[in-house]
Amino acid sequence: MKRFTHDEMAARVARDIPDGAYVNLGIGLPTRVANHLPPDREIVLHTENGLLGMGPAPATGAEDFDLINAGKQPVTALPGASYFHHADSFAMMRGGHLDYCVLGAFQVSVAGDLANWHTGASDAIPAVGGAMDLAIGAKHVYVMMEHLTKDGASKIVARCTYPLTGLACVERIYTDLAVIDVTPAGLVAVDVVPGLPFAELARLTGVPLADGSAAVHVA
Amino acid sequence: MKRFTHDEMAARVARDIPDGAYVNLGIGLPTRVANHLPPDREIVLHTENGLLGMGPAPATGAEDFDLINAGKQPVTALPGASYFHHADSFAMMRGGHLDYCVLGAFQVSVAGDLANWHTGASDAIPAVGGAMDLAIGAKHVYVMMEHLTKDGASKIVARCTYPLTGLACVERIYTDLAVIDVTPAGLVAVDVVPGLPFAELARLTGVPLADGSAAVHVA
Amino acid sequence: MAARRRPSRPVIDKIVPTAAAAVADVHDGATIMVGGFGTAGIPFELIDALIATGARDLTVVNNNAGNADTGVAALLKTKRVRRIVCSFPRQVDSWVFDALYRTGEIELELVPQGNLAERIRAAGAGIGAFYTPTGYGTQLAEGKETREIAGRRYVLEYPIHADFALIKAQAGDRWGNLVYRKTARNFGPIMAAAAKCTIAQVASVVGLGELDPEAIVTPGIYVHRVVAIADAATPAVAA
Amino acid sequence: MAARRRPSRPVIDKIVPTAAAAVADVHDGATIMVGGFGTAGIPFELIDALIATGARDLTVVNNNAGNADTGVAALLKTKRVRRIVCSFPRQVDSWVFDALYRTGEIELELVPQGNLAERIRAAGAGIGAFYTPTGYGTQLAEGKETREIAGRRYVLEYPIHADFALIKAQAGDRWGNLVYRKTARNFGPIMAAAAKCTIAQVASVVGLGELDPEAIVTPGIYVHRVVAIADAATPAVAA
Repeated sequence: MKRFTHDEMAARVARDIPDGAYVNLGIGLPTRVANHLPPDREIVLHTENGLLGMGPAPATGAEDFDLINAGKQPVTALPGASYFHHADSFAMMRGGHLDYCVLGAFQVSVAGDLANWHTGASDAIPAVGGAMDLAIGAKHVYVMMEHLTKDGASKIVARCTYPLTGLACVERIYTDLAVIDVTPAGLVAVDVVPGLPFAELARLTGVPLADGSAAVHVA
Repeated sequence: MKRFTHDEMAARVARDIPDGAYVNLGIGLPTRVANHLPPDREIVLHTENGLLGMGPAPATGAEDFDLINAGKQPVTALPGASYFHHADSFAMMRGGHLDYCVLGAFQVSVAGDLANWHTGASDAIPAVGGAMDLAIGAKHVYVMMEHLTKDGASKIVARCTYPLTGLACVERIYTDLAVIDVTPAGLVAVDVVPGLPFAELARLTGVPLADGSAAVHVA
Repeated sequence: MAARRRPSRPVIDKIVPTAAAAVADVHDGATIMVGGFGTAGIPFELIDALIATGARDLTVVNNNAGNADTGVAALLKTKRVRRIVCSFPRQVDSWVFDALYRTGEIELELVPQGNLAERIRAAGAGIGAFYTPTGYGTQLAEGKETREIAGRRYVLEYPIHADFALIKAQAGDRWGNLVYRKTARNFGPIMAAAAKCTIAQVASVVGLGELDPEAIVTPGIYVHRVVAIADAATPAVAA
Repeated sequence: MAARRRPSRPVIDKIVPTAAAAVADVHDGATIMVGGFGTAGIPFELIDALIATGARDLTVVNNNAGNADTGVAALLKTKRVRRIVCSFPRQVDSWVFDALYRTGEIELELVPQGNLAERIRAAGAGIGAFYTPTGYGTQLAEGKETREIAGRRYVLEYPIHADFALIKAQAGDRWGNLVYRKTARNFGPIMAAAAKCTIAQVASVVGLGELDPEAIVTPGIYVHRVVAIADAATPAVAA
């Protein structure tokens, strides 16, 4: 079965974010979206640890570990960037000022509930970071994740079995198989990886899923 | 009857504020305390409108109306001063970081309740400003006021009849007749204007008042 | 090569040409925060432009209620302000407000200054409500929910949101980043974050990257329109 | 004449000579906030001095729970930390914490990062408690009071106070004014305001008046001791 690569997923997310947007990219897969934001567009990246206007990674040897992103990787600051402390940074998130955030996930429910901070395993060390703040803070919350677990189970579920990050917060899910909108009427697949019949996607997903890809392709 | 002048009252307050203290001086009479802080002492003045390290009034002609105090009078900024916005300024007050504030008052009760923002007159336009924040915020709240109203009534009362600014917040009262501490055991006059017998002060004050001036004079 | 990577046109450009253009869409019934304390930080030119729009039935949030016949006072004088939320309306030259208040032509919500600042800050920070010790036991807390926490008594206060914030800053860039001047900073930064649309008049527009990122007070995310108003000196104010 | 008005000696001087002197009075059972996010802003030298005091039964508040074997991890390794309050203890090199946690030798209070920041800010700002939307409906809000306000659901959270804050800044003066460096600012300013005694290590001590009053991030009122630690470069950190 063909799948969208991580870079294809990231490129698609990047294409869906409008010019001028203020965006936070979560740790892991979402970080890759930054590589696909074309230089002729101005999209302002926020990092929870106190920087708006984050630029790309520095050249090797030019790293400054006082200038890092949420994943503790060295970054740069663009002209127009500003620094602020943690309460101000999370006020920016919680106050609904960011247009988009893109998060990784373990599970997303049909209601848009998000589980991405804890597997619930009894021996796991829990760590939440800023995930819960982003989940409830940004105007649009997008998720990027594999469609299926390694065991082939759908990560899109009727009800999350992993501990929740936020309730009814996810608006759109980008997976290696499809792009799926969470709507009041239920999940709608707006794009499917070429070669995968919608019926097969629906079977793999295992929860009610409407086919919205035709409408999108026409538009 | 001899009375302490406003300048004598202000000088006494200034003498009672220790070196290195962070201090807010309220509008009106308390502002005069600044004139009595000797230049060989460092006391850091806060003004609610976003300045720590306020200096004296500028020379005539050098006024900058972007650099004013809470009373909207032009001031200066000392080396070491810093500016901040209103939420930060009042966080500094409410958070208990100021050592002293000195406020004017209409009435102070034996319990240390303060009334200084509104006469309660039906035709008066109410205005509170930062008085309530200062009353509850500073570690030590001092009041400077005339002892008696123009009609000869005591402004130190069993219970405030004017609308309250804060409950049980005043620690010490400087008047033109005496310096009075508000203690859990009641009011104690720690200083009386020369020539005024304590009994006469107590009569004019009209609420229970202990004579603590001897102890202070010994100390 | 660096030149080739530069955008052919800046896609984020919040600079608008005139104060009139900046406030053109203020609607009747809007809640408008106005920065400033006394005259410091009052966006006089934006207020004049707002008056010219004719918008009415407004709610104004400002620390004071206008001085003399300019600024907020000039706006009140039009009788298009239904309600004002402030901490200190009574000043020696607040005759415009005084007259409207005495004749019942304006509603007043009087808020202790620190609660006013914190309620504005809460709106921008997504806080639903907070317990403040300020005002407990006073007339200004009457009817409000209270609670004792760790032996201290508090009043529950709610955020103040606005449709528009009109503020004044010293310099701004096309991303909307702002720095202020001395005590004219006052309410600007918190109002910027509390309004759906924040309009800043600045003494000068500077190039992107010219403001020190360590010293930017209001990050551009909070500012929607920036208009350059040179020579906007702050007038003296009666106490 | 100006010279005659200058104080004969500076009466406010918060500069202390060594990290050891700065932390000498940390007592057993103290709650200690430690600035930093990853390694940026971690006051390594102050932590080393704290370890040398032998103080035990500590509660530590930090965003993480230590990296590798230095900083907060080195402190945890002494087993003198009873409890840690943080948002993100699990990192690839957090083996010291991991081992203590798995053997039950340390208590963990896990707090969403924004609630952690806001609770610290509330302590410094005198707020008794606040309603936050973050964490509502999740395991981290279990047992906490909730409320619906204007159609949105919130959790009630309380301030986090500390006895000491150990933070790192770029420059400071004898009044305790501080500026920070890039994203090493993070928790420094809010922790400074939340602790009874705030100790800042700075890369350089500058003369009073050398810091731009418009750009000072932490006013000196929040800082009690300043110690110069030159050459305190921030090490790389594993993600």
